[in-house]
Amino acid sequence: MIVLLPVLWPIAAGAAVLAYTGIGNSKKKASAGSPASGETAADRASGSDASGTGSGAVAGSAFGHSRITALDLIYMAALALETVLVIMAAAGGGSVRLFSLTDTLTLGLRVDGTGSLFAVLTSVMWLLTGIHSVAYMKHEEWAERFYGFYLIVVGVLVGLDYAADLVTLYVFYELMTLTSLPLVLHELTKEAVQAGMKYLFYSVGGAFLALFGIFYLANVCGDLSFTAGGRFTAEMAAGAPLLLTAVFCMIVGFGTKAGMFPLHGWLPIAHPVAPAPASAVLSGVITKAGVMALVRIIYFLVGPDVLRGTWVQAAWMVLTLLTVFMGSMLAYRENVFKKRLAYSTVSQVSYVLFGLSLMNPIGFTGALTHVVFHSAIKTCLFLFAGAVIVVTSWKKVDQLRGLGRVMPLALAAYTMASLALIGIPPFSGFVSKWYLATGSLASGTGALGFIGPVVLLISALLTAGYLLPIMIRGYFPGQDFDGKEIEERGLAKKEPSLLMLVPIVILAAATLLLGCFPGPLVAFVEKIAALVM
Amino acid sequence: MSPTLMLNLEEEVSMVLFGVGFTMLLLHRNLIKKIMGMNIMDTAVYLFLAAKGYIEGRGVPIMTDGVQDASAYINPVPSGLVLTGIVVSVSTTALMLALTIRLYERYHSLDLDRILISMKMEEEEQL
Amino acid sequence: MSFVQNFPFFSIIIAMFSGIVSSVLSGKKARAVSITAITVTTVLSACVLAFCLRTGQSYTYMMGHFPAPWGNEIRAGVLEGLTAVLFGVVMFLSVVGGLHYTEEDVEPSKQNLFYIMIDLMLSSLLALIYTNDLFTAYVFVEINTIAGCGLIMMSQTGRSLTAAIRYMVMSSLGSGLFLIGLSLLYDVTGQLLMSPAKEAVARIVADGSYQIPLLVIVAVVSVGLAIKSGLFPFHYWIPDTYGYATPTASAVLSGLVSKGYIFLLIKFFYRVIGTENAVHSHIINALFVFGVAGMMFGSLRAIMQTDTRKMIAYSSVAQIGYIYMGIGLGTQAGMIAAIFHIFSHGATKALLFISCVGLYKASGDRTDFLALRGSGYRNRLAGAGFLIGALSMVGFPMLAGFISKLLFATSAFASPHKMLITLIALAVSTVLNAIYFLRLLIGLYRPTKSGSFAEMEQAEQSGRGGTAGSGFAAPAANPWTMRIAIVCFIILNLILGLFSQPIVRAITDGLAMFG
Amino acid sequence: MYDRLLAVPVFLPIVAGVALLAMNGWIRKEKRERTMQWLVEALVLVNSLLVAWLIAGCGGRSGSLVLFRLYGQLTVMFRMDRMGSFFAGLVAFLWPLATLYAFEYMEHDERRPAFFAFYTISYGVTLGVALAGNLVTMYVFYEMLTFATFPLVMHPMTTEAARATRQYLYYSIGGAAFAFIGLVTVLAYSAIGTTGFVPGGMIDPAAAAEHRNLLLFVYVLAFFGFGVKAAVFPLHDWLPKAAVAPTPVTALLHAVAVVKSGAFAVLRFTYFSFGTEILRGTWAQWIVMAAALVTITYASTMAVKEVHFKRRLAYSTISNLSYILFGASMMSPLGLAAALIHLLAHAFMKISAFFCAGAVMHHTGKNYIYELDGMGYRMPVTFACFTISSLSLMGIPLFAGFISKWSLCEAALSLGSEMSGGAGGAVGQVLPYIGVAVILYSALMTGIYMLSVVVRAYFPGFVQQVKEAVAGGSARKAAAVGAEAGITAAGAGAAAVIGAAHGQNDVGIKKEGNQDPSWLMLLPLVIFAVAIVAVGIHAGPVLRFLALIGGEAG
Repeated sequence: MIVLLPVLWPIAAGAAVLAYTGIGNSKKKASAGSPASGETAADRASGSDASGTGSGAVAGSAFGHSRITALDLIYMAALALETVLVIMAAAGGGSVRLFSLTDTLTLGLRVDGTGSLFAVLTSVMWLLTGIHSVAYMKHEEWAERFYGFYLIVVGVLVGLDYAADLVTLYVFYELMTLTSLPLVLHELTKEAVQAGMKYLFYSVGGAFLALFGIFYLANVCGDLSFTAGGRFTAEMAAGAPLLLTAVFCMIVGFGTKAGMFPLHGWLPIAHPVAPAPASAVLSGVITKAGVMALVRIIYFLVGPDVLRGTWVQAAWMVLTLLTVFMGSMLAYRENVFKKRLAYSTVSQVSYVLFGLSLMNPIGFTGALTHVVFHSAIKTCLFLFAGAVIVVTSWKKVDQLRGLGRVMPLALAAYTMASLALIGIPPFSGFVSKWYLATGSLASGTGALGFIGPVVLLISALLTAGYLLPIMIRGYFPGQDFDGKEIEERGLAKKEPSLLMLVPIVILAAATLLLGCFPGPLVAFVEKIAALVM
Repeated sequence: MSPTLMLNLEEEVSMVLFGVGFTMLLLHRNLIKKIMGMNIMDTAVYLFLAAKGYIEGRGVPIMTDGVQDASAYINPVPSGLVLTGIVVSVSTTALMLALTIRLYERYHSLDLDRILISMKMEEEEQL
Repeated sequence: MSFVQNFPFFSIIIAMFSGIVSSVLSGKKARAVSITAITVTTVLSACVLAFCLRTGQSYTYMMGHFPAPWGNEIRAGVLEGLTAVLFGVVMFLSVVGGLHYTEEDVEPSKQNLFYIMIDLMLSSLLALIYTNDLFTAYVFVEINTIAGCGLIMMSQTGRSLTAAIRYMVMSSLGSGLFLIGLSLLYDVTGQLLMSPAKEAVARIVADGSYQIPLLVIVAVVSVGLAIKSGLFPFHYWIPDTYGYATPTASAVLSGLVSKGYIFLLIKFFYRVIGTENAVHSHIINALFVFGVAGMMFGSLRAIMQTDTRKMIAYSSVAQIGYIYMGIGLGTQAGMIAAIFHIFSHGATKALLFISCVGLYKASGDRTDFLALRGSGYRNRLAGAGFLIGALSMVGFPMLAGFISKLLFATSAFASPHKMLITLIALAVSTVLNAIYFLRLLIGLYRPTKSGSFAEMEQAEQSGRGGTAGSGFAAPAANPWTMRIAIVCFIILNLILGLFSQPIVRAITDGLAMFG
Repeated sequence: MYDRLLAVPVFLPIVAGVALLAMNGWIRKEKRERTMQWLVEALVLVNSLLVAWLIAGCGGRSGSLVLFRLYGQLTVMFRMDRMGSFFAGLVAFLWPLATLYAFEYMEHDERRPAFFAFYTISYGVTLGVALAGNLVTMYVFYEMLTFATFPLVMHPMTTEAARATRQYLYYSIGGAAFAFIGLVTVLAYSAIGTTGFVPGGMIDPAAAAEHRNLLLFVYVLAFFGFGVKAAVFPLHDWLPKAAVAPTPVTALLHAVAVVKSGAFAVLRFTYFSFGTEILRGTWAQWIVMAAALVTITYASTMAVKEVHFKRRLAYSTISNLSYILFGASMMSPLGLAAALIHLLAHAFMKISAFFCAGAVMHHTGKNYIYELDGMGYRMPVTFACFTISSLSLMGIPLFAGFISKWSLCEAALSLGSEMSGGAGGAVGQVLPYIGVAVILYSALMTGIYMLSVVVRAYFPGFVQQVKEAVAGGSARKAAAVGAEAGITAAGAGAAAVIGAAHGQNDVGIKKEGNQDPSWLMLLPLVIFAVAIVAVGIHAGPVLRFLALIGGEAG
């Protein structure tokens, strides 16, 4: 029964926040509501500048974090409780049957190794980003709506991770798309809504493509609950002519959320448009939901032995490598900072998918470890981007000259995270890339097995190409840089508020810590790999 | 073929006449000619019927000198039919002639097509 | 020889006699005489029908006890009795329905002439139904033609005169062919009475002589009667004649006259040639093809019309096509369907013509669609009459049209190779019927462009009292005679629709004893 | 005892409607419209209760009542078997709510008595189609339905309405004419002499064997004949044009009664008259299935293009109806059960969508999608229900739409595997899978054309729009209310209700912009939304009942 709590609690809390804010707002206004939010709203109404949050942000941050409202505290407490519940559920284990849609279709939750790994990762990332979002949301409108939906999405994600069978997973997958939509189009500008619609229709399209596979599997083997190592025996697979096509449809369908090649168009458009904490969560965690779905189908339903060596595996490897290379190439040439990070997400998540497509224990370990490391790193990078926007409202990469003078500590954290992402040894990225490369070589898929590591290395080089220049230009802006603009706006030595800085630093420290002592995490993942393969 | 052709001379003549009458009635535009065609057609039929009643070597079925035996006369039934037919043709012809007069008074022409055209023009004026 | 067996002869003579007598009477009295004549003949026919049903077989009535080659005969059976009754009812209602408007259209001096024509028409129809002798049939065909021409001419408009002359020309063509057919038959069989002629024909067919003359006889007679009843290729005189005569005349002409000739043709097939020989002679297939073509062509032309009277006339061409298709199927079931359609079309078409007159009067005597818009409200009863008539034509369940459509479809299955054509033709022509009838029906119940709907309403209510708001002078209320006629026609239609079972059984028995 | 009462629910509304027509003038003169409306609602309610009681009473044992003998052995007969009671129950449940909705919608219409008269008559006639015991009765009521509903389409009395009516009549009569051929063939070849409905079909096998191709050709003709009312592809054009009629008409007739009786007639004809043995695996089945699939793709693509709100919903109806026909064309018990569940689900989804469209049109006079910016705030409850019905239409789990899509695809795949043995020839092996692909494609299209309305309602294109939409009220509050009432989390039902309750009493919204219609319109909407979620979450019992019908007739 404990499994149900982490799923229901945030959804209920989110719904309560949304319902409460509706009423709360009018009351708050009556009781001399907090000047800041009232004032910023008025200021915005009068403010005429085009960039919307730009000038408003300057005035807001001046107050620092003295304006934490009661709602913010409840919000952070809810997130903390959620993390605790998830960890307890992971420890407690057990399973629960929610309700039965029809006699054959029943929704249920069950705790297992991969499920708890993803759930804990999600809740921790959610907590840190939540803390950051409290400060960030001071400069946005409709913060309460953001908090509400932010809580609901984490509940849905934990539900997805702990799903006992494919139908429950599909239910939570669809709900995740719908509930994360308000996060994407939070600012209600024209391009935000356009991007939101694109995000919605791509994800729904991918989901329906995957649904074809689900229908087919349901027809072939009736009960869709997950069992380690997959339920399909050789002769069952022989009996179903279209099984491989169905699995491929599911790979491409669920791959949409992970930004895999054919249906990745929405990611670089949707992420930058969302507010920074939302895009951090979108890139860092929600893409992992797509990965989770694929792990469940390949390793817990169809079984790797059935797919190993088939055209599906080969096609999948080609697609992932193509995305890895294309993502980093596009990121390299992108000038808008958040768009660059979005392209980097496209390529990094395909690292994970490439690991999964190898279908051997080493590759599997590399993939799961990269899931953990990438979500930590990418969340840190996006939070840093958020902090930069809040403090200096600079969006373009070439504006970021002399950032070292403005926020040296934050930039240091950024450097550690980007080094980890590139895969420099003491940092965590190196561990997962190591397992991925060795897994690919040992996967026995002939030429593709060798091309894999080559593409990974080229992409690592490109990652350095698009992340490090920001650090270099930040600390060493070069001779002709006069820093006039920083003085005028009094930005020198103005670190982002504490609430923003702490999560960034924690995440940067985590990348270093996991890099040095990956032992326990890798052992945990290898135990799952042994179970599954 | 030729011997029987010579034998039924009356039938052939009446058939030819019927064809003439029929086409006259159908194709001619002048109303009077149509009526004449109709009469030709009817007379052709009556010729045919009369010829059917004739038996070689027998007299007219009028009892003049007290002869009672049926074999002396030709078959009277077709003649009876011809009489009724003539009455019918006369009445139809009378009616069509009356109609033609009425049309002539109104449209001053005997040509059926011209009558139709003038009738349509007359109707447009009324609307 | 019970007394009832004289009734067929009596009814013909009464109708003839009343026609002769009313030539000296004034309009009003002539009308009374004619209406009584119609009622009496219908009652007599009903007695004959009852008698035949009771005895269960038909009987022949030799005029003056003269035997076969010379004498003249009348044959009455269940089918003849039923047809006579229904024709009588339709004629009675048409005359009563159109009473008021006949007075308006025809000059006072010529009123009695109109009723003479009606009586002659009645007697010739009854004769065509009952006669068993071919030459008598020819004589009454001619009387029918002359009476019909008289009825057409009665309204003295330019168009009706030209229609009359064209009608006379075509009819005399038809009767000429019929006459030559009779003479050839007399030549070949030596008989003019139908029953002996049948044995003679059977003997001839048995020993295989005279094949070609027989074929010619059947062809000539069929074409002759087809011309007279307005089958497809010879139908161009129908729109003017049916459309522009007085309401009674057009109802009688379209409803009964063409049906009389078809009934004679059926009698000719059954009683003289014998159905198997007729089918064998492939003339039946020709009739079938012309019938189907007529259905399609009639409906298509009707769609193109903008004048209501012409539209309804063209729809008669289509319905006659239905009947000939039924006969053309060549099976017993096909014949039953054809005969039932004779009755149902007769009743429905007469209803349509009579109720249309009410609509014309409510739209300032104009007959095109635009004028009729909204007339359904201005003249409620006429609108309802037209509604029932149109629905029956389209084959709406519970009405006569549906049953005849059902009979045609079930009969189609009896003749395999014609089945598909019949079914498709039925479906397509129902759609075509729907198109032009319902288009008008919608027009009837739409408010005129000029006034909004509310204004239309007062116009209709105030119409009773003073001048109407919406452009058309509100009509004087429907004459009570017309109201009764429309209501009776609707009831007749419903009877044919709902209680068709006894009628169909009567037709089947009639056909069995018809041969 | 129940048998004798079978005819009452059919003829009570018809008689009442005719009486109402007769009193038309009197009612309008004495301004008695109000009382007349409540009288009509009471009558409809009584009739529905009677139907419910009969369904409960008859239960499995299907009593029958012969009304009168039309011709020969063709009798007008009512019978309450499971399938009949299912459709009758659905119609009886929806009609009172639709009448309630029609009260407010037709408030200031000048010809209300005539409208409600024909509205009630078509209720009786639809029940006639549902309870028909044999093919002739169903055909008779099927044809009378056209004539009962065409005055309703004509109601606005504009030239456009007249043109739409004319087209509606021609298509329906044409369809009925071709269906008539089917009726007659069944009569000619029936094993039991009459056209009574026999689960599993009643054409006698001997005749079927020798006239095989003819029977198949006639089946295809009859399918398109009955299919006209179910808006199959080539003959669908009348439905979007009929959107010109007032909303209660388009909602009830063109989303539920008329089109559903078309689909129901096809199901009855296929499974209870013609029988599936003759048709399974034959070229006729593939033609019919292909027609359904073409309609689904065509209509859902057209719906995306359509800008007029109600015409878009009309196109969506066309594509969803062909889901039912696709289920019917599977000729298997699973196919029939799937078709019936979609019939039920679509009825609820579409009628609530149309009612929302009607509410928007009635209160704000907006007909086109691009005018709907920010409507989510003005009419929170209406758009909450609209969101639920569009999510369900898309096939999002936890809603009824998902269940019906699931069972349809399940049936298609089982047919596919069954046909893989080559029984149905090459086409037979491929078509079911294409079918599943088409259903998913059209689900995506439904997502696009429905959610674009929802997103436009709650997240209008630019910020100013929101301000002006709420006319000065604080943007923050209105948006929060709207958003939370709109796209809701897993507890969709709960949030919607909170939103609804909340939307009502929040003083801030009330005076400025809330144009939610009165409870008369909202009650049906909320009931439908709750029904959709209920069936979505727990469809077990409904599916078991339908599987019974499927198994019996399959």
